[in-house]
Amino acid sequence: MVKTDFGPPKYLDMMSDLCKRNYGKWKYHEVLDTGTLVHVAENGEKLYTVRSATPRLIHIDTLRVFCDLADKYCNGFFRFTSRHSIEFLLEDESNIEPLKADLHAMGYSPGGVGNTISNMLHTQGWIHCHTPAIDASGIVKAVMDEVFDYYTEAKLPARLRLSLACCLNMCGAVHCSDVAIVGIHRVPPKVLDEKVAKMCEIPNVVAACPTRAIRPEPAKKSVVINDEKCMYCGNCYTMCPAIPIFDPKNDGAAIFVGGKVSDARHPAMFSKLAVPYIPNEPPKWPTVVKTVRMLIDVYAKDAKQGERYGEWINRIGWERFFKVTGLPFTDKHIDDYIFSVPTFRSTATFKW
Amino acid sequence: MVKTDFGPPKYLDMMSDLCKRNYGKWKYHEVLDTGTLVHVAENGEKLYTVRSATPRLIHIDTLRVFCDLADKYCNGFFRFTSRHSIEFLLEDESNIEPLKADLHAMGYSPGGVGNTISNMLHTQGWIHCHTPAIDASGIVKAVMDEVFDYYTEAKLPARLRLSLACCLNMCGAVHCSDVAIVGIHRVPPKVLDEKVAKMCEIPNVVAACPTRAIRPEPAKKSVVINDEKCMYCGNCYTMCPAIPIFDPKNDGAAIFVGGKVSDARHPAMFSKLAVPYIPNEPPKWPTVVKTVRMLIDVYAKDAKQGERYGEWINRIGWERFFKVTGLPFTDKHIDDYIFSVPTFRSTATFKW
Amino acid sequence: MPELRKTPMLDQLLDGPFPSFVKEIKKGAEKNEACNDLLGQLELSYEEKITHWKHGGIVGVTGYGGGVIGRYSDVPEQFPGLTEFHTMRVNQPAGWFYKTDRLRKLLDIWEKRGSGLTNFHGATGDIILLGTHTDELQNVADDLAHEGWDLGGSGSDLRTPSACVGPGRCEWACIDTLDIVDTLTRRYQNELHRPMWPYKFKIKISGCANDGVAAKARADCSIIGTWKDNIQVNRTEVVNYVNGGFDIIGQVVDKCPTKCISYNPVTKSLSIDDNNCVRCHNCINKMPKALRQGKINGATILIGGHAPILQSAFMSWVVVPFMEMKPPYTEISDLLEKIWEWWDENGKMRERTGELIYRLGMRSFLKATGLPAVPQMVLHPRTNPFFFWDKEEVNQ
Amino acid sequence: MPELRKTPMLDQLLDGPFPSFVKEIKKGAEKNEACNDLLGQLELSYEEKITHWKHGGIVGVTGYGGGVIGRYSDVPEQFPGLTEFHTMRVNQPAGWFYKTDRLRKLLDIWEKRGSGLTNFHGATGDIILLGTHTDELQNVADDLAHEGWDLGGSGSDLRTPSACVGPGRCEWACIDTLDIVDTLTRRYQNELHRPMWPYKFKIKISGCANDGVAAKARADCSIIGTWKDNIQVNRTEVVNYVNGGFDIIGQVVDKCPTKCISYNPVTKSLSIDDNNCVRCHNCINKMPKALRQGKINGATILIGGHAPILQSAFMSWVVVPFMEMKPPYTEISDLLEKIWEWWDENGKMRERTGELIYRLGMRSFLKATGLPAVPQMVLHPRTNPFFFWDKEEVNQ
Ligand code: SRM
Ligand code: SRM
Ligand code: SRM
Ligand code: SRM
Ligand code: SF4
Ligand code: SF4
Ligand code: SF4
Ligand code: SF4
Ligand code: SF4
Ligand code: SF4
Ligand code: SF4
Ligand code: SF4
Repeated sequence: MVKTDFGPPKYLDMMSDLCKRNYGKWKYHEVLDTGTLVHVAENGEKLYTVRSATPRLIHIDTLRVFCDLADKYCNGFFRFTSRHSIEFLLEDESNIEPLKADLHAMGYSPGGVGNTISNMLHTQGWIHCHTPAIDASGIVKAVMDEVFDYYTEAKLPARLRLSLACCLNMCGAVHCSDVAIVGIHRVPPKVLDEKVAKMCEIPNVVAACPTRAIRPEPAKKSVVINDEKCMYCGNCYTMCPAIPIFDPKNDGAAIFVGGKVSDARHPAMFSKLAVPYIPNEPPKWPTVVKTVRMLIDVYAKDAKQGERYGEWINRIGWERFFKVTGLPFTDKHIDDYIFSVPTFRSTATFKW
Repeated sequence: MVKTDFGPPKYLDMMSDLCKRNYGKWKYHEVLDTGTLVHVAENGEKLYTVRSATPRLIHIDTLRVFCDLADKYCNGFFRFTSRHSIEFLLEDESNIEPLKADLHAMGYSPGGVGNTISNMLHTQGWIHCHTPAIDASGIVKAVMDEVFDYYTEAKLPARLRLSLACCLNMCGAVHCSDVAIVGIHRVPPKVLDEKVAKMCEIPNVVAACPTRAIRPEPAKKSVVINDEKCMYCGNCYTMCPAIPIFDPKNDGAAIFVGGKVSDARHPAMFSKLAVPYIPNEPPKWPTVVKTVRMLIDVYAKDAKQGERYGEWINRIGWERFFKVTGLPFTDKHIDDYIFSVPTFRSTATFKW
Repeated sequence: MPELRKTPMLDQLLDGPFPSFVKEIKKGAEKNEACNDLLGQLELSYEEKITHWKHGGIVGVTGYGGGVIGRYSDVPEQFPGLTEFHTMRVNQPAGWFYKTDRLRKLLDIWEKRGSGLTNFHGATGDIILLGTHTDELQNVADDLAHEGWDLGGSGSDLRTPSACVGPGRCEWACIDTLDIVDTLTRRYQNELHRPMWPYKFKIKISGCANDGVAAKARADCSIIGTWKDNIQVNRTEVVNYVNGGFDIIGQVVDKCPTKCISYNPVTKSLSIDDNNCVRCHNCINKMPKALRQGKINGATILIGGHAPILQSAFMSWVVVPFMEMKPPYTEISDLLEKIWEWWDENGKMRERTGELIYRLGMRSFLKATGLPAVPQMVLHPRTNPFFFWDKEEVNQ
Repeated sequence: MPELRKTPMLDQLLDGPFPSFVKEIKKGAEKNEACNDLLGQLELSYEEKITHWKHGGIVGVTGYGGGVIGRYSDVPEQFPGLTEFHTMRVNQPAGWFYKTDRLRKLLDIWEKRGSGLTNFHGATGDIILLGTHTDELQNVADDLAHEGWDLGGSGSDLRTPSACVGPGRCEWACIDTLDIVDTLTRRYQNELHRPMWPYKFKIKISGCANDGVAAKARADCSIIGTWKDNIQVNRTEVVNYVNGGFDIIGQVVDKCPTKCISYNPVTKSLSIDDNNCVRCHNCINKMPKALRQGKINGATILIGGHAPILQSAFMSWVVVPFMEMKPPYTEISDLLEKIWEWWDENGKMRERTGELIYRLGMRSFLKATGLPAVPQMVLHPRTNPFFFWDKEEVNQ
């Protein structure tokens, strides 16, 4: 019998002696450049970190190369970050440049530290999920190629967190990102009556719909969807594979902006809808890419030092945001879900 | 046949020549004292206003005395305000003091102008309504007697709007007042089955309940209330007199604070729950009165010049509000109705 | 006339600096039996801590569906004068201006045909005539009509619109609140007097963002005066304020919500970045002689306000950021009529306009009214991804 | 080994400065048929703009209810290597720290038994092993177990908890994020590996208000480090910052949300009114050498976060303003267990903890957990008057 329930490897077994020695005894850090940090411990010891974004979808051979580099420069220790960057942990300052050179040689550029765009959070997309409205990795690659200068150079007013989720399930913290791309559907799912009868629990399907758009159709042992009430969340499809919601002609991406999770200065905020829809344009999604670039450029130019994306918009106002970005404001931008009313402007104060 | 639908008297017929002449041509005003304003027109003409709170419930003989005073000092013109104060409109400055003396003699003190408590908005209560949980006029009288100094003396940081509604229907703008008293019930209504069967439309009664606490009881041609789900709004009683909700042992007043309707500085705000319940204590409601006095005194002492009640709390934080007032914070204060979630503190930032 | 009722509890509310409503009822009780009974019933309510009024049966006046609130005592044996004690709502003159001779006529009628008790005014704005018999209702209405006083609203109709004093006595009225309220009231007499909607509808008009009639909080349609151009600064008066010891930094500069005012203490000059001003009115409030609103005036139209029943209180929200308000006020009328039509068609019983918008979405409201979506309508765009697409918007 | 699939569209994503995922799949395709088919199917998705994955049937590993996501191609005829292409979730070490020798073992197993493709890491935090056959699942799990790697969560269970790097490499960790996540993960192996709840439950732990693991946004239970006493100011370092040209007014004083920092430019000294500090962490972020957190450390516990399905995204909200976080972390465990019990009893299928609280009210949650109501739980008290009273609270 194989053992079960023994848990993950102990983190201390994965840490260098220097890290263990100074565990919980770090004193301060300094940003050396957009790819390098140094942490100084109470006892004066220093730990250098070289960070690089990764595509997250990594082949084991690439991971082995990372291991080789860690063996060469870091006594065999490295880590990943909460945003899927890799961090090499060096004790010897003189190893920094050689490591960076090796990384560059394999196509990885250090970056993402300080007031930059760090690695772009994302999800499975067409690589592995059954519910996406857009791909994940392809859009991320196209976007990151375009905004790469913001990843390597510290020319933003504050850090900017980009992310992508390929459907409304929003795997990842996409709903609280500075700029987020979300896959959306735009037409109600199709009910395949015969398959529903065979594969699905009608009561569960009916209960799954948040807008009560689904009612049972007992005659067919299936369900009927009231198209007027459906807002294409795909939740019925999650419950019942016989109600596919895909539509290549209509699926695409929405863009949300202004979220954050840190409480620094302003408490964490949700991202808000900026662009309701951009069609899928594989392989390089030029419209999404252009829009994201524009959204970042405008912010980089207009925000004050230290202002995150949402803090900038709070200061100038959403009226102005739509003006300076040139994006159209539509009925889609006005909330009509459960918590809508508190988002309405119950004051005669606003900018023209 | 009597004429109908001819509308109210024309306002211009109710205005003095001076007012008509300067209609829309006022230049500025000055507050002369807490009971007196002067408005200066473009052409230099001046209109003096002497304001006094009224109990609003007024006998025609009192109104006739007002008419006499207006004839004596104002060429027969006066007005009421949106808060049921009376305003005498004088052209001759030398009439101000004699008018004030006459008002004092009849028990009316000028006040309510500038940074004071103006007249207290209120409703019918036990005088004329069929749904009140508390009286209106009696509490208003007791409260205004207690805080009268704030009405005649300008010793508040900003204006303070007091109001009262005798049930959750909240006739008046009670839900956006600096300090508001609201009549509440605390036990579910009783269903008088026989009367329901006779007097009420069951579907309407069922539909009236916002929390779906009511279901039909076809056997009795009546309804049943799920006590767990009832939050005592009284809406079913409004629809059906056979479901009385009164309970002298449990009815009483809640106090809300921090609302405003002007957009000056901070947009209009709803009032928020400060005290969930104080029992009815006629004739002078000492606990309500003491609590309101305390709420005002604390604000008067702690707020900065120019800060309305809600602006003061926004600055110090609700954590501090409950500390400085000594009021207990309870589960009642935490919203659990439709728009609750956005009122929860989704940030680790707060004061101890 | 029998003796005055004994009211030991109420009598405790006779003294004190604030004018006493008990004194007012007693004035009435001396000559009117119903008032005397009201004293008695109120004293009973004070003893028992409960109301003694019953649900009203429907009573009214010929040709009118609203304007009267039926009211019956539940202890008529004890207080026969209150067996029937209905309220009549009388439409006030715009801005609550009165000329004594006109008002005296109304008082005389009420002396003759009612309790003599009134509310000046009701919370909606009407003159409230408090308490008369069913068989006097028509007489009161007829007598009032004779003197030029018409009834207000009640039931599922347009309620008596009201407005702040505006140009009648305020330098800050960006719109002619009194003319607007008067015009709309006259235009919608049928809607006011004959209930025909899912529920009540209220209109309130304030001349500026100070919102002196609390329109945003308690009207389905709130009309708030504002301006489009720049605040007018009188430099001399600024200097006068400062020299007079006014705390211009603390009360004006620091309080500006968009921080768009700057003040130079050396030159004692104040300047406003009007482009970022949201017209909150604070700076003008604080320095009325030095600052004046712009000259291109109009109104912001907000929709949806009402008290907490059923879905929580709503404050009205922006649907038209700027509307010119010139007689004959066609644009606002067009909008109101479109709203009423849509609400009438889609509203459930006792569903206020704001609640219908909540249920069907602004999208549906905008389509019905033909208004364009603009960012001024929201504090921020939606945070959820659950938005709808029309059939015409998607690829078939 | 057949030729590499032709992928003209995907090939356009090979160049450019950002590392290419296509290159990674191609690496795999050279030695693994499934990877080659993945290239092909992805190219097909790019052509047709649609996914080609089907809903998973339930697959798994003996003794475990979660940890595997079943996945099947809907065009297996074209891409036989993808007929079954399941994902395995492997529990990462706390803080995502790796020693190369341990990691290489895992990579070798995945080379032998899977596609060789991975995610380092999944959005929840697991190591994701991307794609293997049904009949390899048990083998992978066994081999992993042999090398000390256990599975993560999936389905209606506790998901793999995660934490920021914390004391491992950050001076701002107010709590031992790594020890906490490790302890809780080991303690709740049964909850992690055997789905038994109404829906998923996530725990995320950040050492300070910067929330480096985005806990508030994406965990049902978010644990955020904080302190109770005063920020420690190093006066010399303050002077160094200022002398170095740091904009202390613009970046620190003006940005303090409660305006509780003051700076004296003459003495170059900074002082903090800690009584009004809300511990947002900005000033410390900006001057890490000069300012340090207080010394009385613990955590704020927030509950309810999740993504938009079904009722909109929730961010977790405060339920315990301050909890000491000392091993063995009994207090947080007690709380978690009470929450799970209540949720398990009351939650509907696919109802997250936050949604249940929304439906039943904080009142009900507080009663179940025994936590006291405190003002720190809300941004402001309720605005509506619709609150409930327990039977015991009212007069019978
Ligand atoms: C390594 C990592 C923690 C981990 O466990 O993996 C980390 C590490 C550090 N963070 Fe972070 N943060 C990390 C994710 C985050 C996240 C989560 C996220 O991005 O999804 C946040 C919240 C972001 C948000 O609000 O949306 C986060 C918000 C911050 C902040 C607050 C930023 C702000 O002003 O809003 C700081 C403080 C600062 O930079 O001034 C900070 C500061 C830091 C410091 C300086 C802390 C320290 O003293 O070591 C570290 C280096 C920062 C840098 O990159 O310049 N870290 N940090 C994460 C790196 C992710 C990456 O690959 O880029
Ligand atoms: C007479 C009246 C209008 C009417 O049509 O009847 C009126 C008249 C004036 N108001 Fe008002 N307001 C009147 C109700 C209101 C209301 C509505 C209410 O109280 O229900 C508000 C909104 C209150 C709120 O926000 O809750 C209101 C908010 C203001 C403000 C903004 C106050 C603030 O800073 O929030 C000002 C400006 C100021 O005082 O600085 C103002 C200023 C003024 C000025 C100075 C306007 C002027 O230049 O004539 C008038 C004298 C004010 C005074 O009393 O000091 N008036 N004013 C109302 C008097 C009611 C009463 O009996 O007290
Ligand atoms: C008389 C008056 C109170 C007063 O003492 O001034 C009043 C009295 C009543 N109101 Fe009101 N409302 C009065 C102004 C208001 C206001 C304020 C306003 O209009 O500016 C509101 C809040 C704004 C709003 O409309 O939402 C108001 C919100 C309500 C509501 C709750 C509506 C809601 O959507 O939440 C009800 C309940 C109902 O309609 O069934 C209500 C119902 C009632 C009824 C008819 C009771 C009922 O359930 O049938 C009361 C009759 C009392 C009586 O016997 O005279 N009354 N009511 C006010 C009308 C006087 C007038 O015409 O001038
Ligand atoms: C693999 C992963 C995305 C990734 O590429 O990293 C993922 C993939 C899926 N998620 Fe997720 N979620 C993943 C992290 C998240 C996160 C982020 C987190 O955990 O920090 C969220 C947001 C936080 C939250 O839990 O709310 C998330 C919110 C969802 C939801 C919506 C839940 C909600 O309450 O709104 C669903 C829908 C559902 O459960 O039916 C979902 C469902 C799914 C399913 C199982 C699709 C489904 O409907 O059955 C996806 C399987 C894809 C596949 O074939 O591999 N996934 N999912 C992440 C797990 C990797 C890991 O274990 O490390
Ligand atoms: S966001 Fe949606 S499509 Fe993308 S991985 Fe998550 S569940 Fe799948
Ligand atoms: S997609 Fe969502 S809204 Fe539409 S029917 Fe399915 S569950 Fe309901
Ligand atoms: S608040 Fe309630 S009890 Fe008071 S008058 Fe209005 S409806 Fe009647
Ligand atoms: S009082 Fe309100 S909540 Fe209670 S049963 Fe009646 S309508 Fe429903
Ligand atoms: S709302 Fe404005 S215009 Fe009307 S009275 Fe008040 S200050 Fe004057
Ligand atoms: S009106 Fe308000 S926003 Fe405009 S300048 Fe004055 S204070 Fe600032
Ligand atoms: S959340 Fe705080 S403690 Fe954790 S890594 Fe980020 S800055 Fe450090
Ligand atoms: S932690 Fe935040 S609130 Fe506290 S002093 Fe620093 S900036 Fe101000």
